[in-house]
Amino acid sequence: MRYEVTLGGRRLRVERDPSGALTVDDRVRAVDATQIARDLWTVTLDGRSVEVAVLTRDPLRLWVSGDEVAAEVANERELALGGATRGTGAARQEIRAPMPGLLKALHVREGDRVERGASLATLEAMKMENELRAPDGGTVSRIAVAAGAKVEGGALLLVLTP
Amino acid sequence: MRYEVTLGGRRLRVERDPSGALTVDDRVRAVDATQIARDLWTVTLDGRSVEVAVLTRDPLRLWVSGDEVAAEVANERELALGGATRGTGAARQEIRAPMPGLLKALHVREGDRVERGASLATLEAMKMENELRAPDGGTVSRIAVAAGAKVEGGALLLVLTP
Amino acid sequence: MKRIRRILIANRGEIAVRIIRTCRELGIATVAVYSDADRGALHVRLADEAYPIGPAPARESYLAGERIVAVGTRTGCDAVHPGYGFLSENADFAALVADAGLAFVGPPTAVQRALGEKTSARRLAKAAGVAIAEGSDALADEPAARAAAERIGYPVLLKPAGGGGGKGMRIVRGPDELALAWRGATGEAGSAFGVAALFVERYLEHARHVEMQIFADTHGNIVWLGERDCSIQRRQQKLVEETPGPAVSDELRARLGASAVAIARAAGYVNAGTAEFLVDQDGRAVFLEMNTRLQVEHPITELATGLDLVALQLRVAQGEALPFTQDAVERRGAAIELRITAEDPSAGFLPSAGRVSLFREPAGPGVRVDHALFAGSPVPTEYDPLLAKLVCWGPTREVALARARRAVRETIVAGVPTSLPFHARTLVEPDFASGRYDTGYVASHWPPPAPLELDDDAAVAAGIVAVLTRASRAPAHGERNGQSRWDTAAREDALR
Amino acid sequence: MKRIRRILIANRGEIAVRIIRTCRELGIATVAVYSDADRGALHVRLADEAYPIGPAPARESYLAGERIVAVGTRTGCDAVHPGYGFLSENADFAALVADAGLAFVGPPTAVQRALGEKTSARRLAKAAGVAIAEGSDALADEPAARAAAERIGYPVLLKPAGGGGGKGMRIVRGPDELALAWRGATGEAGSAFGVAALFVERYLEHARHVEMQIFADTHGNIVWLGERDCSIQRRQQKLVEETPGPAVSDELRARLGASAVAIARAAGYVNAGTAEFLVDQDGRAVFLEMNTRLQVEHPITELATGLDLVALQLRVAQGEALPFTQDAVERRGAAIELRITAEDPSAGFLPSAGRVSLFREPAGPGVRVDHALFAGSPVPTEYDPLLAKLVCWGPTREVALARARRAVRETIVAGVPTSLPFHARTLVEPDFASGRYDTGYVASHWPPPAPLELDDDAAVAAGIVAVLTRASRAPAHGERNGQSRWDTAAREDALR
Repeated sequence: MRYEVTLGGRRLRVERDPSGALTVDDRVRAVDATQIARDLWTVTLDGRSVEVAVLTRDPLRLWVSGDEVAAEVANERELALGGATRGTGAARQEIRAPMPGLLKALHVREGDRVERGASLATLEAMKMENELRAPDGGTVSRIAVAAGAKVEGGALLLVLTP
Repeated sequence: MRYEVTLGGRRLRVERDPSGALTVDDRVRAVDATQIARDLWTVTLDGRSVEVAVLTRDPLRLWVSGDEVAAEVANERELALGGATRGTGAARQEIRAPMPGLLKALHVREGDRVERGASLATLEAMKMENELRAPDGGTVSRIAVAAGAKVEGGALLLVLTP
Repeated sequence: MKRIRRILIANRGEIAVRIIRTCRELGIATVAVYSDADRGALHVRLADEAYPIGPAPARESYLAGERIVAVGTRTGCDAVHPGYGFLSENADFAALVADAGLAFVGPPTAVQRALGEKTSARRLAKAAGVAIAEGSDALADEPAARAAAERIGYPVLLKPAGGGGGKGMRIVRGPDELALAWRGATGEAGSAFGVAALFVERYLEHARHVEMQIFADTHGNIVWLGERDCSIQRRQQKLVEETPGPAVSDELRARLGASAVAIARAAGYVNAGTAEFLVDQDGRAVFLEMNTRLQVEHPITELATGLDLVALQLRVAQGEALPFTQDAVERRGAAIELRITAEDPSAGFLPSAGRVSLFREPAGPGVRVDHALFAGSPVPTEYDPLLAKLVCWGPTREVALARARRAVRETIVAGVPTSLPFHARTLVEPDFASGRYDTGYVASHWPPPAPLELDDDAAVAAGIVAVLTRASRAPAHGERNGQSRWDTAAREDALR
Repeated sequence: MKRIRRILIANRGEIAVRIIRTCRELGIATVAVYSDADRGALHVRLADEAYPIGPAPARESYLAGERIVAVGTRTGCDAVHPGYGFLSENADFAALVADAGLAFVGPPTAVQRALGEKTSARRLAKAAGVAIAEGSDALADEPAARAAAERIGYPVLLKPAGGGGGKGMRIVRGPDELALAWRGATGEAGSAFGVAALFVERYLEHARHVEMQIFADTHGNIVWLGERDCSIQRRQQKLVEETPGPAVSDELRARLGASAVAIARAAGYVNAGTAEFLVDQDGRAVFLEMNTRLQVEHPITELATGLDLVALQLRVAQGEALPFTQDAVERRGAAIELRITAEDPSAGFLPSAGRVSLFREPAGPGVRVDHALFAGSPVPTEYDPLLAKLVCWGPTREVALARARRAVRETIVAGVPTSLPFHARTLVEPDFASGRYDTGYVASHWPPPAPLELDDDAAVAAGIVAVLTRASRAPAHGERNGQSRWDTAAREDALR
């Protein structure tokens, strides 16, 4: 099985053959991964030990060397399809409510073109007004919820396409 | 189902009827027990919250109010049999190796009468010599291992009968 | 006043735990209260007794003053500690407590009223000879705000006259921003404090937020214990605090101390209080407001002075005189507090909610962590996003920062996004590290220009865990090499 | 000497973690080593790099000096920190390190040899004008021991001349006990230190074990940092240490400090060292031995002085002068350390092994925990049973003890029996609480005469959990009311 992992701005090709041998970026590595607790691993690479924690799963964020890094994984099939499902950049972006709250305002309409960082909506939660911003530039292809609605955490609010 | 629980020197009768109602020492109690983690519970009694941890299971030791207490539980059937299996006091006592080690010396022979606290054997483990003492007075009815033997943790060493 | 033997703690989270600790050390029995969202919470389990007070929304539980006082009365408490936030600066609650015959751990109701309304606090400070920021009284409507802003000159800060903690504030940079800001601030102030009144104040662009801790007893003794620089903020919410302030000279410290004591004396103050000041680049200080309660960041003052501020609060509340004079207050070394909040710094500090799946506490020399976390603890949406406070002490600022860096590196909070990545990056950022910062710091320095650089082995290890995590199978504890994970992942991927 | 940039830590457990912390604060890269039993250990994960050195038995891993030095050389380390125990007082290891061109964080090999052999250390102290306990030189055989014991008068202490940490010692109360003690002590000394030599020393029945921390640099500066009373011991193993010593006057402290410095000066000492004394009821002190390494209980001295002793060790090891003089050493307040060991106080402190299933750390004001524990961490049989050190500071002994009591109450270590119940009871025992204790304390006060009294609600709650735990079903996280547990228990019980 072959995977491509994007970590922050960096890409790794991870390959594991049926014998269990592991190749990273075409180099065979002696790897020993031990799970310490539910979201905590220690990975030994050629004798050197590195600790990795899984901070969140969706989106996938990892903790390594005392800091956080966003990760994306694509398998062979997804790579063949151009990485659409676990997109590597120019994919469709679903904007979801990060937590339950009240959608106070929508600042865009369907068809609007927005820049990366543009404010899309205001969600009131935890007694604060929170601006939801565009993670990347795109066109608002769909608005799923009306302003004034109460939304659950994870609810789809709108969709951006490149 | 009816249980008798011995906690240190204290006894409680705990009864639960099929409806789920709980009676302790003939008094109905409003109980809400929530498991916080694998060995940690919080029990609410008539609105008051008490934390209980399970320190070890065999023998059963609990942590409550910041200290440790030994517990024994007997169910209806065991009570009817005189509490033999999860003995409440004057039962047969199996002396087992608390950890792997070398049985350096046995200080008693079969048939010896010993007082509570008497030294029965010396187990060398963790680089220390550890005296195994009689948890209660009794007669050495069986010796299962010879001095000089390597023993596993939990291995039966000898048996005391009242 | 009589000795406190049993106390009700009208709060939750890390501050309730903090107060329980000192009470236990003093032999005072503790009664906790909890909402339905907090049934398994740490403060519930550490208190001697704990009773439910209502559903998750604060208005029906931690803000339900009458219910809380009823628990205190029913369980034979002789005092109430309000912590910070919630009802801690609510004079009506303090009156309710006093009417029930319980001691309120905080200033008298009249003092709360005089200082809690900010325009009144400003007048009081001015009368005591303390400089205040140019500003207005409470404003009737938007046109009045517009007139006041024109008089003072933009940018101005639109602030709620009631409440505290930075909620509902708006920076207004010009006339065209006023209408939107007025509507937003009115709404937030109303929903957060039940009081919608606003006023405007001159906004200083490059100022530091420096506050001074004071303590007053019922015998007329007032002392100051040192300052805290709280300039590292976003949306007027503090993220980092330190003492001594990197830009505070001995002269300025003494001046702030004297000003804070003057205001406290003029107000007839009793118990712990914090006077907040803005200090400009030339060291000129103007008084902003008085927080009439324990401050979130009080532990850095405790580490520097060796005092237990909660113990002092309880002594003062039972009528004892302060056990030391101003001359005996010794400050040693430097201390820094990092607020670990359930907010996502990579998404504009958006609050997050969920469940903490893993919490590894840092420890060792000079490290203190005040928290109410455990693996499995829920992060409810209803309350403040503060999860834990990482507080580090060192004989010098350099050592305190070095300890904070290594402590942050040891800390893991998984399950919800937290402010930890902000702290990891900020602690090594040159302007912060050298103490050159003001309240504009976060806006000008976050997000950082360059992404995190992973070394090769770290990247490979993270990549492998990323692939293993992709498998949906429940994790097995202690599993080696993730053998079955690889197989599961391969199987699942083959099926897609 | 050159600056240390990368260091190998030749130890495991809490002390390896402790050393990693300071190194990280100083910007020194850390290389850990681990046995097969410690693959997932905390020191392995916190270090910058970690390499395996062999199977679980210490002789094949943490005592395998050549393997350890080989890792240090291969990974480009410029120094080795030995921690305590294992190879920390092994002069051959120190020589091996030096021969490989690495700095050894500790005294020079010659000093280790002179002070490591206890009869030689006694001669050195006597020559420096310090009183020593009446005793013998190294003994050839049992008859020689018998003759020495007769000369000194029973009771005597039979002690290994090599090694430390109280292992292999025997109290001999009369001639009939000598033969058994000789055999036992010879065996233990041989297996623990590889050196079977013994000597005898007068045994003082009602004495306190008081030790003095000293520090010496390569420039001839030597300071003392204060004493620690370590009288709470069982089998010559310390359980509790505190500073200041409850029975140590300013005069005695200065005297112990001067004696310790005199011995260090006579020995040409460099780096951290601890001189151990016995102090009788009249304040007479006799020197016992010098520990030429960091002490387990060093954190209480750190809390009292504000110093980081590991940082000082590293500075001295790279040739720096001590950054302060004796006059500048300030001690503030009181500190106490409780050793949480995997030993069962209800079974004569029998060591336990297994896996820690739950660890709840205490926290808050004045509390520091040095440990290498996590939920799931194995407790191997191969090593010292020390799991964690709970260290509390307060402005007075009363406050430090109050904090220790509440911190113990917060702490949960489940999975293996630990010494925590001993600490919980001892901290409230009147003789301990008032500071009236000596090395006979544990023997005369443990087990306590009365069993633990549970209040009614605590007993009922414990009883309910006892029944629920009886059910063998794997526990479900977050399950409410244990509903399915009751059902499982009932079903299983019906089947028995």
